[in-house]
Amino acid sequence: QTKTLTVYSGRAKTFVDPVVQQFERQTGIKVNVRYGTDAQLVAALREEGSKSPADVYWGNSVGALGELAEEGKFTKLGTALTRNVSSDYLPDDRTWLPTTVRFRTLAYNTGKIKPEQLPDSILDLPKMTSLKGRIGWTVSYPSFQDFLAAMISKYGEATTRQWIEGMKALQPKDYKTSNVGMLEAMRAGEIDVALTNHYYIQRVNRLSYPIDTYFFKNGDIGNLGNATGAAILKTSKNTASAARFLSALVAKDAQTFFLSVNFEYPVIGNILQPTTMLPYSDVSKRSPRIDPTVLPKNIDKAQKLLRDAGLL
Amino acid sequence: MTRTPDPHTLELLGLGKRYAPGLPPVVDDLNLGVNRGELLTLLGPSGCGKTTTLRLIAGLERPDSGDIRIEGRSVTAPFTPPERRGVGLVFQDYALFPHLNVLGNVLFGLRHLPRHERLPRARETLSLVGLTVFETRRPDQLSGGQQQRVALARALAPRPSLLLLDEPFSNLDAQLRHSTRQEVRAILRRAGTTAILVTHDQEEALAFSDRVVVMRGGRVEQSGPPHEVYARPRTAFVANFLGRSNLLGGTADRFMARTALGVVPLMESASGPVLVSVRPEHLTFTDDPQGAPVTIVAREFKGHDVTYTVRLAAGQELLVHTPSDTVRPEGSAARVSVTHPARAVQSSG
Amino acid sequence: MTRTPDPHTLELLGLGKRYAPGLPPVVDDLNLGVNRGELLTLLGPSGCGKTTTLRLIAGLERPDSGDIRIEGRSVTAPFTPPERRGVGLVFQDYALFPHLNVLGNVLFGLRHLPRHERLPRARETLSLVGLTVFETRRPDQLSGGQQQRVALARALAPRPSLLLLDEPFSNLDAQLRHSTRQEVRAILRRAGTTAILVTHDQEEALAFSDRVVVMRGGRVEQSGPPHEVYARPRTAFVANFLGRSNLLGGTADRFMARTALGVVPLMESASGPVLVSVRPEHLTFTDDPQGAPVTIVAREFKGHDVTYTVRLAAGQELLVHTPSDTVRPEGSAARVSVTHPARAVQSSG
Amino acid sequence: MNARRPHPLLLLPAILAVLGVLLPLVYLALRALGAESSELREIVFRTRNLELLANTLLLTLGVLGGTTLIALPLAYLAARTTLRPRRLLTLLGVLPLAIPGYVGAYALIAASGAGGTIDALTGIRWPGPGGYWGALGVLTLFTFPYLFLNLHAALRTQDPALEDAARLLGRTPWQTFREVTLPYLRPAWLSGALLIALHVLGDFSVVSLMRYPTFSAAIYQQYTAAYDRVYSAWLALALLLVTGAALLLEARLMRGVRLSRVSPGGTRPPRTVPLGRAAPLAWVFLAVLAGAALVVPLGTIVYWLRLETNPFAWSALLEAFQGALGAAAVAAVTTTALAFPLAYIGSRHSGPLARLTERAAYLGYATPPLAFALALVFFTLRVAPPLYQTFTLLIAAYTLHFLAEAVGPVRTSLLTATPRLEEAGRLLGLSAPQTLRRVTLPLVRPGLLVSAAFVFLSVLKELPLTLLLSPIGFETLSRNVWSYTEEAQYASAAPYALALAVSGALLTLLILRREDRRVPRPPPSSPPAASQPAASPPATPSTPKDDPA
Ligand SMILES: Nc1ncnc2c1ncn2[C@@H]1O[C@H](COP(=O)(O)OP(=O)(O)OP(=O)(O)O)[C@@H](O)[C@H]1O
Ligand SMILES: Nc1ncnc2c1ncn2[C@@H]1O[C@H](COP(=O)(O)OP(=O)(O)OP(=O)(O)O)[C@@H](O)[C@H]1O
Ligand SMILES: [Mg+2]
Ligand SMILES: [Mg+2]
Repeated sequence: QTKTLTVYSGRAKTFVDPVVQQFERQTGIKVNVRYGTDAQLVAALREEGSKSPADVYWGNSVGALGELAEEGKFTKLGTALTRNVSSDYLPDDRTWLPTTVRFRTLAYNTGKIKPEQLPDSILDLPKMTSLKGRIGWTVSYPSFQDFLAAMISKYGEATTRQWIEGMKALQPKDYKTSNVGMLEAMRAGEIDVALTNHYYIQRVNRLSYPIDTYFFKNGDIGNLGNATGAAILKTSKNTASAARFLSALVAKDAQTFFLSVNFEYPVIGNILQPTTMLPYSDVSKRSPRIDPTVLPKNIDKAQKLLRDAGLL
Repeated sequence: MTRTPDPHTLELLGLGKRYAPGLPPVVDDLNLGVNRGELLTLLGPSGCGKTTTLRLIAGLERPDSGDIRIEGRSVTAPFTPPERRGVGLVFQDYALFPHLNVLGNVLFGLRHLPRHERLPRARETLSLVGLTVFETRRPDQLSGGQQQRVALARALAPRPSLLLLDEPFSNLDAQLRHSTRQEVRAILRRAGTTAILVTHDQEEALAFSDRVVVMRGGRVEQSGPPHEVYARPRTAFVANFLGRSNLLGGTADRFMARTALGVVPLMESASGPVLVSVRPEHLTFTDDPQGAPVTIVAREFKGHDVTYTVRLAAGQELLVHTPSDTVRPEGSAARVSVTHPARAVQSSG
Repeated sequence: MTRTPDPHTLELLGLGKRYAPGLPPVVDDLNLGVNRGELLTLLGPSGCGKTTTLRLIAGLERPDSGDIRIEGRSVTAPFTPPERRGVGLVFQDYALFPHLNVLGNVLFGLRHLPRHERLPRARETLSLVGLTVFETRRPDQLSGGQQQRVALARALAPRPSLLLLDEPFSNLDAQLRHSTRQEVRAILRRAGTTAILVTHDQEEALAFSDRVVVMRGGRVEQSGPPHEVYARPRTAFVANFLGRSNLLGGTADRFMARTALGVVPLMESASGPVLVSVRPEHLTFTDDPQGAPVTIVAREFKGHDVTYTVRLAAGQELLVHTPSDTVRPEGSAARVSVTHPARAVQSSG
Repeated sequence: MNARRPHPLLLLPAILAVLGVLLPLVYLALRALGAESSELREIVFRTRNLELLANTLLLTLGVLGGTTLIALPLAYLAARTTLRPRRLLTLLGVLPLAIPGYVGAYALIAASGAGGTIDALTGIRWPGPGGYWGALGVLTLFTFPYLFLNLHAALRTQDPALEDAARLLGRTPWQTFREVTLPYLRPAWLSGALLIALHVLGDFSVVSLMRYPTFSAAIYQQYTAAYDRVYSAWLALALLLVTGAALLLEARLMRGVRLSRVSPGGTRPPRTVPLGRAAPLAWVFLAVLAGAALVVPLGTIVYWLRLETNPFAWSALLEAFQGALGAAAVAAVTTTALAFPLAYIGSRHSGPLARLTERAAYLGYATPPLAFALALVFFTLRVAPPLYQTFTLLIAAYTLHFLAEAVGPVRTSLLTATPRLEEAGRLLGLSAPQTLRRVTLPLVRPGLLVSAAFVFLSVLKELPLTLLLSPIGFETLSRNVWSYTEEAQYASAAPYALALAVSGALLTLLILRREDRRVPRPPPSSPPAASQPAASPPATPSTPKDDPA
């Protein structure tokens, strides 16, 4: 029985390290973490194949988790682990465990835009010709593509294509993968609204940028909720420790921590929230229900649409 | 052969230069005037400051003190940059452009010519130094002597009004050296170019120039027409440097001096202790028992004559220059006598 | 002065080398044997392949054909790298290490000596070339002649058994050149070193060596003891190259030849059309109306003698070498006569 | 001496390096051949890629122009003028390389516009950089040191006699510069320019932040989004093709370059010229450059520190600092050591094989680092699993990947050092390896220093290789900088970014100290015996030999 655990983390060190340290203190199990982006780690896991030293994969996006799950790299999780976790984002096959939830949203410059001026649905965003040239988005960012994939599964490819074309006519500025860069641009006055994840706005608010969050109407695809998650790899020789680690991630301490440093919503109940954020119960209603397992399949289609539109 | 003393084309006035504050001066209160069209040779031992002097004239170094005048105008204050002094220089180390071929090197200095004259001029100069066929070679594909000739051609081609030549023939064989020297001399004469030649070859110095200047330790030791400096060296240094004189200490009494060689006739009257300079060619082997007894130490065959090194009984070694007719083996005894009156010289400058 | 023919220390057998496939060969079927302790001089016009030959011997170039044997063993097949040939070389362009000072350069080759012998040896060699005070200077802080002396000292210090000297004195003044040459020669003799000297100075060649080899176009033209090659050149090329001979076409009849200069006595009997080589020092000005009438074209003062260029009525120019007693102005008329029997030579090799 | 075959001492490492560099190509080919879908054709062979390529080329040319305009005057000022203090100039010429491009881009973005640092501090709203000019500007500012160091080293070793000769043949200083100095700088420029070109060709972070679409950014985004190794393998191969073209072009331009001195005697150190009336102009240039490349980004980073008052984890910083410095230092040494044989073979031996050997290094550099890392993962786990995720593997990866950065400067110094000197070494009884050590290496030392500096700074900034191949728990500065800035945690990123800059500064000072040793020493006022020559280490036993211990 080895006393060390190897975690591949697509999540940044700030969110991971304190949790890991506490886990080590509590259990005496040494945790080695390899940091990277989801894409890098997915590629590495594929190249490593059966020789991978990794026990746990902790991903930053449903897309990455879905890819790996589909390849059968994860073990099925026991109910002891999944019991307390909100079922909204738990995949049916229970191959991975959601750890936090974030929502798509619209950021706007409070100095330039009143929330009343903004549309109820993201589907109506293309109609806002007054925003021409003032919209920012991140076409290459995984969460954005997850959102398009969700739109495809809910409204079909034609509607999605139409939406993309409509948006394109408004000449949005593409910040590629950098949400931070996009919000900086909003601060500098380059753009006035931006499609982003909710926590980025919370973060730059700490720098007192004049930026606020706008949620579309309840159930709108523009408010899509999206999980991060962790899984135990089949190559793991230490599944017991891995399971302990996963359960620590959804324990109250860790969940509170995620919320406080990253403004991400917890996947378990009874966690206090900062006043700047809507309560989870509230936001979770805003997001439509989409089965996380269908997303990965639609991502390819989303990318094809983007390519067809000349955006990728 | 010196020109009438019209205003000097080039004047060096009290020139001084040291390479670094701690070091002794390399050029030290140097005074020199050069006339228009004059061919002047700078002679002096290795390291005496010849190259430095040329570099000062060319504007590649700035003097620490003194002034340089070209055509009567000072070029040191305000400092005239090299390209506006109208001076050409054959570098002692060639300084060929490695990125240009032979023709390119020679053409480099011809931009002031109308375009259609450049190539003919470059070719003509190259043929003068016998390098026409190497036109397209790069400098690193040439032999040492060929490189030196390119350097010469490059400096010659623009026909500067003042040409400085720093040992420009040192890597040429005797024949080529002779013919090139004569051709260069003819060109310079024809164009009325003023030139300063640095050479270590005293024959060359004497044959090339209107005037020789002997330098020593950064100063002018003696200057004058070749035959005069040769025949009447002012100091022992000059006597010895130019044509390797035999210097003997002695006591003079009017036209005679008593030396280790016996009594030597003098060219000019002197008295008291003197240093007597006897040219090797003014000594000869003799059968006369009056001759000073010597031992043959070494024999250097030089083609049309032989230089013997002989040792006097007193230990001093002398050079004797004779036609190469008889062979005297090393170690044998002989007698030598003086054939020409000798000169009494200053012991040092 | 040649040694007894013991096995050659160095042998070049049918050596051939070209720098690039398209170019003509630079060394072409060169054959040469050098005896142990022999001092040999390589003479030849600029670009004839002297440097290349030395580089082949040193192992810096590989021959295209032929063989090189050192102490009887081939060093070309298998190729012996330079450092294992026991050969020293004074580069024509010095190749001093810029990152080392003067002492460091000389010490560089002394690693085979016990540590405590190195510094004394380096200092001793430096003092031989008169550079002791410059020990700590870097090469770029020296004059041209000083750099050359460092190069010489560096090659000399390790006492290689075969020393190649590529124009090692070309930038030294006459005096220093003479003394350095003699000291180097003495050292080589004392150590029994075999040496090959390349020089453009024929006086030096004749004075330094046991044997001279005249090269032309990558081949040996003539080889032999200095006085013999000088006195009995086999070809017009050698006659002319060594001591600038006057070559006159003529018709021989036993010991006489009829030439533009009149009837010239010959050293050896010949008949029919010949090329006659008359040394400049074997011509003299004469008042004898039998002398050939000439016009003085140019006068080169050389210290102890003068070389006149004179033109015969037929147009041919001749050199006349006389003591510098009388001055004949350029343009004046005179008569010359032959004082020594001349040699009939092959018109070309 | 044109020995036909390189010495085994050089040949073996060279072959090793070439093989190592070719591994990723094999890997990419393996992956690319694993493709089957028609979608692939759609991605790889679409017209948009041509547009992207055109964009990339346009940007590359622009950056080459921009960096030249900055680096050449700066190198000239530092190497050839009396402008002082010279250390400051060199610092300005090297330090920007210590700032990762994306950090520089972030900092410039954060500094400009309403509410930016400049606005907050001075009330001036400087327009934010973006698009072609933004990408060009940022890439120029943070890559020009590649040219600067190359040119600087070359300018300091040029034989002043050549410029003297040109002046005497009637050229003004400016004409002399154009006709003699510039041709001399060609190999130095080419080696710097090639690095910059490859850098721009492969950059995705700066262009993404500047929202300028380029080919490599597209590859990267494709990858990030699709998790598909096959697409990216194809696209990486396409990128390599472009790089190959750049390499061919450079090889053509290098052909027939002759720099080494053909004259007898030693080269003097180049002369320095007084600036005179141009001095104020030079100072303005320096001030603007320093402002854009150092003051604004570093100032912004310092300003970030202010944002949060969290007690900072100094121990973590120290650990990262040590990890980064250690790896960078080791990699700098190994890479330079391996680059030397390649450069030596490339410049001293003729023939296509020699040239290919040297060029191969650039392929390693041109391979996208992620692909490079994955290739090593792939091969190590198959061939030598125990090596996986060890320090050794990491250093090997750095070495192979950054080989190209080290080859150029060494090659340039080799071109300027005449082979005659090596021949002299051999004739003085040194074997080929000894000659290398005692003659060639000292001669090319300026080039070696520059090479080591490049690799050192690049390793400090490197991400993908470090992330995938480092031993677990290995901390570096760059990873922290990157992950914190990505998450907009500027205050946490700032100390790490500053630590990068400090490392750069330390390194620069180190280079300067070494370089200053080349400056002519004052004349020997001390007795000769006091200053021992380098060649004879004085036999001064520090401890008695008969020590009974
Ligand atoms: N690298 C090279 N490439 C092509 N030709 C060369 C090269 N080096 C020398 N040569 C040619 O080879 C010939 C012989 O050169 P070498 O240097 O041996 O002459 P040398 O007899 O030493 O002449 P010098 O007295 O001028 O030094 C010359 O014509 C020269 O141009
Ligand atoms: N850069 C330098 N730094 C210090 N000293 C130097 C420098 N250059 C030359 N010297 C010294 O200055 C003196 C004169 O040098 P210069 O080159 O003028 O001599 P030269 O008369 O041309 O000698 P040569 O006949 O050997 O070429 C020499 O003693 C030399 O060592
Ligand atoms: Mg000189
Ligand atoms: Mg030669």
